[in-house]
Amino acid sequence: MNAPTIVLGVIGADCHSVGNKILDAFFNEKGFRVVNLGVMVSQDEFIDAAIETGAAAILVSSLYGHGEIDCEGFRGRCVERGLEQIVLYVGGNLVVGKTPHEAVAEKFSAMGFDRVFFPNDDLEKAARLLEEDIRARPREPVTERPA
Amino acid sequence: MNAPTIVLGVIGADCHSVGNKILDAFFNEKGFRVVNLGVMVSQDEFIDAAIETGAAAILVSSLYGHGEIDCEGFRGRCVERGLEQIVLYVGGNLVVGKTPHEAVAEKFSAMGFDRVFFPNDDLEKAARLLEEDIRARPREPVTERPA
Amino acid sequence: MRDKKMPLAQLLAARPAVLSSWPTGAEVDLDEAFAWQAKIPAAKRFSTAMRAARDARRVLTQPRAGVALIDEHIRLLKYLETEGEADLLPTTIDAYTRQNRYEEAARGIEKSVNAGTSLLNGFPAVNHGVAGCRRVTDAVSRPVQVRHGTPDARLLAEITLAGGFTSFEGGGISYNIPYTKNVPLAKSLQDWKYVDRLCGLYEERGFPINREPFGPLTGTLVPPCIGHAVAILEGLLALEQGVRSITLGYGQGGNMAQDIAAIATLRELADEYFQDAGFSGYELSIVFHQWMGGFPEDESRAFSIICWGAAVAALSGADKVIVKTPHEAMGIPTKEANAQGLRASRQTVDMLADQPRIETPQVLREKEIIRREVDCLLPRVLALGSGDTAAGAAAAFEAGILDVPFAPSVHTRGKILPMRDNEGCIRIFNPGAVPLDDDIAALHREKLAERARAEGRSVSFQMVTDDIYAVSKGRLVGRPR
Amino acid sequence: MRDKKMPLAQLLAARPAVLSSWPTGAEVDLDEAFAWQAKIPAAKRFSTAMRAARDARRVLTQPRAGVALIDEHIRLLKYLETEGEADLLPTTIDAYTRQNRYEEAARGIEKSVNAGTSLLNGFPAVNHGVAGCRRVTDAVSRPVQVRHGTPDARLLAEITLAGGFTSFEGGGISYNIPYTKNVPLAKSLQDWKYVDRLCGLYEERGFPINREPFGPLTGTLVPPCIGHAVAILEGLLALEQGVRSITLGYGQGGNMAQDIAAIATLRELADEYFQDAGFSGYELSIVFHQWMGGFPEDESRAFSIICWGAAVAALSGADKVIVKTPHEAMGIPTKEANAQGLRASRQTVDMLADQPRIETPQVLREKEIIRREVDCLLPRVLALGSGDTAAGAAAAFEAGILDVPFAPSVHTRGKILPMRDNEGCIRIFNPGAVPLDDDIAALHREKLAERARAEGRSVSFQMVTDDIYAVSKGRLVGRPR
Ligand code: B12
Ligand code: B12
Repeated sequence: MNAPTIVLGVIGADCHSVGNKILDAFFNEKGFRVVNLGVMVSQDEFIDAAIETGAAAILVSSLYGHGEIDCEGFRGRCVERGLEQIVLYVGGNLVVGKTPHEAVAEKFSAMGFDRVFFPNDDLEKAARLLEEDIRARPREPVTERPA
Repeated sequence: MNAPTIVLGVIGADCHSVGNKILDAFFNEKGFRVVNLGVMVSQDEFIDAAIETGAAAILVSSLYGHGEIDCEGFRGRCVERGLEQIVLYVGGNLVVGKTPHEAVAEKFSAMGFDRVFFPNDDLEKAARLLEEDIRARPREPVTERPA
Repeated sequence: MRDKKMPLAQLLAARPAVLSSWPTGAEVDLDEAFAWQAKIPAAKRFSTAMRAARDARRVLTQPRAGVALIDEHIRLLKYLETEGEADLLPTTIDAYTRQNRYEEAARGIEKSVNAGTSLLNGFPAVNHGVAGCRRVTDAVSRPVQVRHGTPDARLLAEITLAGGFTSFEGGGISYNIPYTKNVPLAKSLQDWKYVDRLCGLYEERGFPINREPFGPLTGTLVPPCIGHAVAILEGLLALEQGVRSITLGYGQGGNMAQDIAAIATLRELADEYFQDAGFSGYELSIVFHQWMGGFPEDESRAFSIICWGAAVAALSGADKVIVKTPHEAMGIPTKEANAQGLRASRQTVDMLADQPRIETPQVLREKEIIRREVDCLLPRVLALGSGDTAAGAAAAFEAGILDVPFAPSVHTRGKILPMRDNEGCIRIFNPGAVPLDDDIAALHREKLAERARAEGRSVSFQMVTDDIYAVSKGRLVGRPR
Repeated sequence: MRDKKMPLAQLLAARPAVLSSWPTGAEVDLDEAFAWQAKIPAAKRFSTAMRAARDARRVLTQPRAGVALIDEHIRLLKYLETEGEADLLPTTIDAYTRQNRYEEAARGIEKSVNAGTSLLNGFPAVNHGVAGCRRVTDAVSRPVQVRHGTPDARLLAEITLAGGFTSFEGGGISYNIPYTKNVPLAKSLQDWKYVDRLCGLYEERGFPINREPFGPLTGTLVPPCIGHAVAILEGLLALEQGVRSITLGYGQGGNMAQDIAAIATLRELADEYFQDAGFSGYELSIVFHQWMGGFPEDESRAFSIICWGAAVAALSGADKVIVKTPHEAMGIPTKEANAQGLRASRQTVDMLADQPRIETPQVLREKEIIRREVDCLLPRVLALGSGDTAAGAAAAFEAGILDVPFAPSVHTRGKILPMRDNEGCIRIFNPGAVPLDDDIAALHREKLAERARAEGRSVSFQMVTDDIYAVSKGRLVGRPR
């Protein structure tokens, strides 16, 4: 597969930049074209960048605990703006407080994220899944529809 | 009250001598006449010493976890040998494994011990209770009865 | 010494705009606030506690903690006071408030009420207002500090100081570079001048407010000289505005000798630079932050990191230790987990209280290195400002003379590349534009080459990644598998 | 060097009586046992693991653990291997077996079956017999050691070595004085000569059995010189009987410098005395026991003590650390609590693996003191025996030249009175008849006077009591309230 574009960023008012820099380097090395928006990215900034670059996936990070609030309605907003097919991943310390992974995964899956990752998940595996998920999705061109 | 005699020792195959030495020094200082049998004392050795010295109380320690087995039938044996009125205390790490204090206290009370102590219990308080309990018990002379 | 204090009139002129930026600002009345502060007993004043710790050579323990709702927050702090035996209490502010996004904070409060649990990662002090803050500071019996990460903390300071807090963390650099993306340094430095001046005003009136620049920065492989330079600059900026009680901080690096040397030099160098700048009569104390990088999920392993941090805090003679919790890798800790971290830390610092200080050849060497480095940086920074410390700091970051690794801000170059040497000391592989003397830069490279040889690989970015993950994977140095 | 090895014929002549002292003894057939040992892979042999650790400068972790029933015990060990990541496994023997009270052990097994939980404080290996032991050693994938406290361990050794264990803890002094009341030293030393000779026989046949004298003794304020003297004597006794893999132990005292010095001198002095006695070709390793005295009930505080112990083990360069658990003050740990202690310790020793060794002036001073002291004691002990090490040891205890504080045995004088100095080092207030040189004795007294002055009280027995309680109350030195 030739270099799919992915958009990377840390959502909301979240300043945790270390993991983001590592993800950037990692996915680059894995052959993705990485558009890294850094920290403190709003939903619309993610979507703008995805549309602009024709990205196949958006990888949202949230570390600081407000993930639940910040990610609300993300999938709907993608659909609204014409990104029906985009692969939507989220990862990090997604909720406030130590919570069983299953509960968190369920919550964010229900919110429309295709996959949910935790800090210690194997990135190699994430990259493999990402390739698969991108390959699996229907290949229509991404076009912006009136919101 | 003038120096009641108490018998002190660590029951069974238990070698923990540090607490025993401290109890010896402590109860001596509190004005008791302490007969310290040291470690690895059998039920009958406790009782022999109590009879011999006309002790008002027996203070049994068990640290190593076999307290439950070693103390079985102690009260009955005292009664058999004529020590109906003797004050019977037990303290230490009385059972195998971390167990709620209440459960342990209940078990040893049921076995006929007048009071049950734990490693962190206040010794000052124990000494006060001991004085009270000794004062409260009927003052017949202790005599050996045929077993 | 040129008096760099902001004229009172200027502060007063700036206040209305600040106070009107959110409705609760209207609750602040300075004279009433002073009257309130006057009623705070000495035992609850932060500066008094820090001085006493210093005099008694004790290490005080302090957690991080904050939840969305007032009653819940009070319960939390009281629990940490009784069950955690914390000497000092915090009120950690949520991340929306830190970005002045009070509307989102309000939504977080509402959602938390509905959810029956805190959905915010801290206490939204501005939204709760002066009265809300006073309920908190009143309810506890230890000194309480505002801990946050706010580039523009003017309103937060107004409300919390009036609300009875007696210490305020942060600074124009340390609460910008690691915490923001786009805020210009000149802006945050200006806003923090306001905060420092406000604290200085309380001090003038007889109500000392302890100020604590945030030492650990990104908490990730920060070389001591970078943290020290920023801490001392922010100390100077606070002193210039009339603050007298200053606590400078350092985040544990991991190598014991380097950490001990860092605490010692931070104290010594701060005194030297402060005195060179003409200051005296201030009260300086030092805070050691337990490991600020990534933690392992396993709580037993987390305890290990917590306790080793507490041990080095004690061995280095810090005055205060900021305590992590066994939940660190997972999320905001429960009050129970927080108290666990506190008690483990207390046992360690108390058990080590009688150990003599450690002065090994390694410690002496690291002290010398840190001194040399700071002396490469700070005089240049100060010179750049020609008398204006803040301007010097901003220009230094602009020029890359100061640079913080792994930071989110676009206002640091992010060219400096640190990694661990073979003994776990944090070294600088690539200083970027940070002007280290040649011999020092060479020493760093040599130390890293030594590690590379030991590992049979060449010095590479992979080493940095390995080092970032190392502690959470149970090591200090990120060795190849 | 005079060959002090017990003639094989003598051992063989003594065996029938030993083996017939409990029915399971009949299961032991030496040739069959050698054949069984021959099948043990190198990765499961204790001596190999200890040598590898020493070569790689790693600190291995090992728990204590034992329960009444075989299947439960196997589950426990497997759990500690996987969830605890223990490098080495134990099988801790119950206290009835230690006193050769196999009938009571049998009752304990029965009661445990009925109760559905272990009512014994260890694994009754003799009752379970050779086959039972083999099920255990077979089921796990790490080396397993017998850990106990048995003055007459002849039958236990016969059964467990035939049962596939590759290391055996204890010695004629260290498993007598702290563990018994009335057993004469001459008796336990004679019985341990049998054990050592049996281990030596396995060694001769090519199946090294690691031997580990029990270093900590009563675990309570034991001055390093006392522990070292006993450890080295027992090392000599084992070497004399043909043992080659020796691990000498030391229980953490609490002052870092003294602990580091103790580990260093134990290694150095053992080598010197062993070589003086004409031995070579042995493999010496050192084990550090995390704090062996009273623990606090609070598990967070227990973690602190565990981690500080692990840290000092790493900083001192020990080869193995014996790990405590957060349940220590409360009772035999669950497997979960045991694994917690192991993981916390592993994180610490691994995180500190790259720290350089610490050689402060205090460490050097303590090393010198310990060396001087051991040299006051051991030559006298050896001289007393005129060539018979065991006789020397027994005579030394008889004469009070060796004396263990707080011990239960009537065969130590118990006149030596240790307490902590102002920095927490264990000193000797009253040496009893222990022949310390005058200048050394004076140094101890001076150090204690220094503490007394600091505390504004005179040196007294109250200090000892305070010191015994101190760690469980959150301090090292038992200061007055
Ligand atoms: C370092 C750190 C900081 C530094 C950050 C510096 C910086 N600018 O980066 C500082 C000190 C500034 C900081 C500040 C704060 N922090 Co912080 N911080 C940490 C800490 C210790 C390590 C984070 C880190 O760098 N890890 C190393 C990197 C490599 O790992 P990572 O970030 O997890 O990222 C990896 C994975 O998560 C994964 N991943 C992430 N996203 C995605 C997405 C996809 C699709 C995939 C596949 C994978 C993936 O891959 C990444 C690379 O391996 C963590 C706790 C921990 N993890 O131990 C807390 C933590 C994240 N912080 C936390 C909090 C709350 C804050 C603060 C709000 C302060 C506070 N209340 O305590 C502020 C944030 C303010 C703000 N505006 O954001 C909480 C979050 C709580 C929660 N979720 O319930 C944590 C968990 C600590 C805690 N237990 O309380 N923090
Ligand atoms: C030191 C120690 C040892 C030393 C003892 C040296 C010696 N000869 O004294 C050594 C290393 C030899 C040892 C050996 C063993 N020990 Co040990 N030992 C300890 C330890 C760490 C401290 C005990 C101590 O000295 N405390 C200080 C003194 C001052 O306190 P104390 O003993 O509790 O006594 C006080 C109170 O209990 C109270 N008290 C006691 N009795 C009474 C009675 C009355 C009436 C009153 C009012 C008060 C009272 O007052 C005393 C003075 O303050 C404890 C754990 C702990 N507490 O932290 C384990 C512990 C007691 N040992 C334990 C065990 C199991 C053993 C062994 C069987 C080995 C093993 N399987 O691990 C062997 C025992 C063999 C035998 N035959 O007895 C277990 C007991 C487990 C249980 N009950 O479930 C403990 C709790 C550790 C554990 N968690 O596993 N041990």
